[in-house]
Amino acid sequence: MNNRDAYDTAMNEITQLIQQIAPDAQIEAKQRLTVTVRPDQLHPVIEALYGNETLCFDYLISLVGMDWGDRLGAIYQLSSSVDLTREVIVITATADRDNPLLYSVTDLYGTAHLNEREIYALFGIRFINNPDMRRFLLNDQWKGFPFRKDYVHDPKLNPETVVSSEIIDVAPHIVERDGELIEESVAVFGEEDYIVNIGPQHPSTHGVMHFRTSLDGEIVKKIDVHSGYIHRGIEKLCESMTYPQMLHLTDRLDYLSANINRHALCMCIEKAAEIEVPERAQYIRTIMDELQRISSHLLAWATHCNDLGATTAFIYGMREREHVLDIFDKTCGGRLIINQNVVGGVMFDIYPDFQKDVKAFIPYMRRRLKEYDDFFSHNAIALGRMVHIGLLSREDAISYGVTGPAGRASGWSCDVRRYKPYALYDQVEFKEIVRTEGDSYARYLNRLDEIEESLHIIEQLIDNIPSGEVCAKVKPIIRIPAGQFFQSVETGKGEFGVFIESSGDKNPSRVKFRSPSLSAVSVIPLISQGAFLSDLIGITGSMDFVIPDIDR
Amino acid sequence: MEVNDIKIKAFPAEEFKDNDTLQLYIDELKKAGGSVIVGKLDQLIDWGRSNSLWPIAFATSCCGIEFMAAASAHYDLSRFGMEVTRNSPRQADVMVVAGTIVNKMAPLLRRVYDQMAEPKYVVAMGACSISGGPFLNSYNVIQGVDRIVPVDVYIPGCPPRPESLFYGLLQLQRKVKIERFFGNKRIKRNYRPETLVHPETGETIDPQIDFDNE
Amino acid sequence: MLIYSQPLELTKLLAAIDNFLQGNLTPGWTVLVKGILVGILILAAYTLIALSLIYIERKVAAFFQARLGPNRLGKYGVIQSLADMIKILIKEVIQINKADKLLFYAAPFFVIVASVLAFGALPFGMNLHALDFNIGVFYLLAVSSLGIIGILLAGWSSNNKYSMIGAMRSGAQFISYELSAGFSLMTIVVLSGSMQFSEIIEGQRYCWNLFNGHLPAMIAFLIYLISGHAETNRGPFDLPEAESELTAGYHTEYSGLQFGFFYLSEYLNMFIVAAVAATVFLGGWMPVQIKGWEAFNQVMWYIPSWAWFFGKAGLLMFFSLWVRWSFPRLRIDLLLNLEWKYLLPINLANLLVMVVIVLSGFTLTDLFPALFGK
Amino acid sequence: MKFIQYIGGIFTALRSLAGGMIVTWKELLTPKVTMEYPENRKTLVISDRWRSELIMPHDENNEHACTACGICMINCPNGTIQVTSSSIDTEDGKKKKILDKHLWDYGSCTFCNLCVITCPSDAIIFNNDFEGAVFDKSKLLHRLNHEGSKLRDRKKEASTLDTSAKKENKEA
Repeated sequence: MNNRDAYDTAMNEITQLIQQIAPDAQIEAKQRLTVTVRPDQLHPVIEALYGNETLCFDYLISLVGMDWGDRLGAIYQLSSSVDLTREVIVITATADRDNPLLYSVTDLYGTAHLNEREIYALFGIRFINNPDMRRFLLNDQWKGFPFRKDYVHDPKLNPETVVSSEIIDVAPHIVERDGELIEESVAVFGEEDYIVNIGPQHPSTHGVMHFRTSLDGEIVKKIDVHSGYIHRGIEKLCESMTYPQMLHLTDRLDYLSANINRHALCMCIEKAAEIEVPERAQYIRTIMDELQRISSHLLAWATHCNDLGATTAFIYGMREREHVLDIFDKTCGGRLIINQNVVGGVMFDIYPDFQKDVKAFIPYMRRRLKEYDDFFSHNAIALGRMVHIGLLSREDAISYGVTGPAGRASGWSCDVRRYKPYALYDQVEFKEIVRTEGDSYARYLNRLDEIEESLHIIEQLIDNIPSGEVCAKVKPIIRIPAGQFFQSVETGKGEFGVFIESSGDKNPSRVKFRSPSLSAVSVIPLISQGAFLSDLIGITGSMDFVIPDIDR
Repeated sequence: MEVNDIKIKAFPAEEFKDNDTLQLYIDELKKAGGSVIVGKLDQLIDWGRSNSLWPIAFATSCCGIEFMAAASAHYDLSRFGMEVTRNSPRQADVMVVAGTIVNKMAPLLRRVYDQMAEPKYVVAMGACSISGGPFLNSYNVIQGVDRIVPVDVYIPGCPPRPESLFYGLLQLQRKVKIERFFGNKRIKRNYRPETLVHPETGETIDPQIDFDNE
Repeated sequence: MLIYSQPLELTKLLAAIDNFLQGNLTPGWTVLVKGILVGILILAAYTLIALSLIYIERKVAAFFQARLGPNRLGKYGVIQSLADMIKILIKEVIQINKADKLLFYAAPFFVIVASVLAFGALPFGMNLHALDFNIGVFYLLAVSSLGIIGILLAGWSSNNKYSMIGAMRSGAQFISYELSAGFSLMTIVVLSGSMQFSEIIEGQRYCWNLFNGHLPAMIAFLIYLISGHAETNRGPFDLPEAESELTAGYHTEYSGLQFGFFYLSEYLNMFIVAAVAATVFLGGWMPVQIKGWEAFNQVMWYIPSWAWFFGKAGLLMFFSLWVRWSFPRLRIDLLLNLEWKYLLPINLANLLVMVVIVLSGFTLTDLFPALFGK
Repeated sequence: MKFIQYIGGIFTALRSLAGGMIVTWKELLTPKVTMEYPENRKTLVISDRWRSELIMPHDENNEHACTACGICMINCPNGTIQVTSSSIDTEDGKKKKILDKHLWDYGSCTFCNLCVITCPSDAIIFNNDFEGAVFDKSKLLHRLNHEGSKLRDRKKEASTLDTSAKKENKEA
């Protein structure tokens, strides 16, 4: 009870604090503290929350652009880096649809930068004081703002074409000086800069990332991140789908953690529609999640090694991964995208030899982990390529919202399984791997150690799977009550979140996925500044991001 | 030359699917080439070409991972002599389009294709590259890469498993084996050209396209 | 010295051809025809060795990586590289619009000519070499460093940023490691007192230079392997083409046959380095012989000298492949560190030690003339 | 002291490199895990649950279980399935829907399995025939119901789908 009381007092303090700054803010103490403020009060309120001494809200989980028909706005989900269970939602909206302006929070949260640019591209809301207001996911030539409710896609306006559009290295922005808004633009690169395009079709960007990199010899001077080469508008697609139909799209976000993503969406819907998941399904979900995490980390290890030039290590990692995929294949008939979770449970029960196969895999994987250690972890060349490379401090990790193994390598304990346990994570015993070095090597080691922890979790569960139903009885058409729902999980890359705003219909009115990879990418320009070109590749490998998760 | 004359090791010709399209293609080649006699030298060249298809993986999403899985230990693309994945399109023979292609990527896909040296082939791997797949209705997704580049083989699946990819590559080998170096050049394919018209000026972008051919 | 029976040696065949030519042609024509024959032979051997090396590399790499490697063309896939060659021969050569045309076309020739020149000077077996200079080692070092010009030209003329970075890396790398390679060969020149390959090999009849010069020779051997490996631009020193960083490095813009030239010469350079190391340190084509054990020596001579040569070179190449497929790539500063902070100082000291050892008579041949002496 | 570190550094590095080489050496000698498709086509086992191709099992009388209700079509997230039906008058004078064409696009299916689990009469299933690559995109549009097939009579349900029906292939 003590905890609960302390929680309440802290939240009361927060409420008072907000009331001081914005007296007319609407504060609702729902599941989470929700504050609705006027656009001009937004920055002061968030700044106060950020600077609050007893409980500082220094972690911006996600920034959701919204279109409520009459108003355009944004939802800020804030949390505290010391205690992830505390969350505050700040909502703001403007009625001006022709030139919507909001205040930027880039000065407080590094991760806000790309998120705000994304909102500009999709909703057309521009942010005052954001230093670079180019569109993020779409070309600058794109006409219209596709996520607005009144957007009608017209192929004539935005035709499919093979004509390349020029990349314009000029960043417009709006600054507020002495109470006046001034529109300006600055060049991203200097005149004399030697700019190399790393990506979008490049062997080591793990997909279609595009880093415009200015080089000084081999040294990276500045990186300009371009993305959107696989922006499929999944969130927009979701709005026209029923909840069970949406599920298959989550698999295609971070396809390496497909099952875990889907788990998040299922839980979010179950939470909203108050569906109880059978015990057996919970066991299966947790085991499958951990297997998925192992395969994700193995691929991350493999590609990281490959980026450093060790092709053999890549093949080894893929070889072990194949064993996990075999188990998936036999359980759900999919290797990468397995369609296992459905609302209310799982689609397929485990096959008879499931336990045997998993138990055979555990010691095998342990042996291989040892082999990886001999092979790569202590290799003198590999150490030279990873130790003290790509240093990410704890503060930057929090500011940019870098979670997952990468965040924990910077000393930030941010495991969602620990702080906001879901499925069976409150019943199993596992260690949260935290290192404080913050370099590529720490991230590398974190992944290998987490594989070991995942094996440990599976070991505790595999023999105790209870019998019973694998899926609760669910109505054919699922409706969730009106409101906003958020559920986050720990994927192989970090905190993945699903935000649903429902109007009580069978379709959601807005879906937003919090992507851990976006944070990882947004921090790359910071940590690879001054590094060698080869190290840039190594650092991107160590951050382990998946592009379709960023572009959505 | 008939479909059943095309030999693939350890795979009887009649067990392949879609033999009739291949037969149509053979007939078409015959018509274009005139001469039906296939020289030994042509056979040798086709043997070389079909067994040395160096891929460039245009991997944008999930299918790219399955392509990587196909290249690694359990499946091993190298058995077909195809493990030499060239990252430079200039040196590659077949482009495996593995993943969704969106509006922003389309020009780049075309550019990579244009950078490849003849003879070049394109394999569309997975639902996204065949038709847009799960994102068929999205505002930003190209509904099939055959709107941008001519595709030789379609491998359905979401993502297709590595064996499916192998099967697709064997199909491609069969297709390569019927094309002749001396007899006639590859015939131009009919593919939907509206994306190859400049949206503003209305000019044809690729002069290679023969519009009358349709 | 006893004359051993050498049934598989090519000496007699060569002498027969020589006699035939001299008997039927004027001396001038003889030289010309011989020159053409040797040229054809060298080019054929060049292609054959390169193609088989490509196959071996792919197969060995696959085995290191728990895979099978090419196995669908012929038994165990042995004619895989033949298919590759046929394909590359008829592949389109793309004209690059904004490239420096002359240099762009010249670059692959530089690379391939340099490696053919070096290849031609190798002693493949007893009496099986095109040239036996008295400055053979020097000549080899000189011509093999021509290749770098081709790489620099390729990177520069392609008008591609990746190529450019690759070429610049290659330049820095080559110049650095050429020093080490040269010095470690000099160490052996000091030991054997000659720069002529035939003399170096003859001097290793009973004791390889590697053992003759014991510690300093072994260090020199190791350094030569490392720097030779680095000069051929192969992993872990493959920075100029660094697949994961620079897509294909200096030959990004090359297609078809021009790319084939780069591809071939890469493998041939690997062979040349291994062959030089085998000749200089491991006795070249000279069979393993032990002083006084005539029966044993006779058995060893039954194995022809060219088989010894290829065997020794093959062993070293296998080692090179093993290293290549085990390690990650170095970064440019680590690479230069390794050379300037470690290899070069050690090498210089090593050369000095070798001079002292040779002068003061501490080589094995000097210490135990009964066992190893000439 | 510096010098000892310098020399020591060289040896530590060499030892770590040797460790890596030992691992690859061991791998060189271990049997390989590679499965050899297509050489092993006859023996290859693909998991039963693998979803590859949607089929509508027909029994020996050329009858299927599809009532043309269209639930699969409604549930399909991207419009891969198209069911066309027509209504006929049955003997007892009632209107009855019968299946005309059940079209499924292999080329855009995402294999989410929603059609199969929501089908009220279990008329469609996925098989695991993974060899699907074709040269012509239009070949990917499958018609699942055979020519001249009709709805299985509920009363004769006893003769349920046997496994041989599963192997049966669609008609192009």
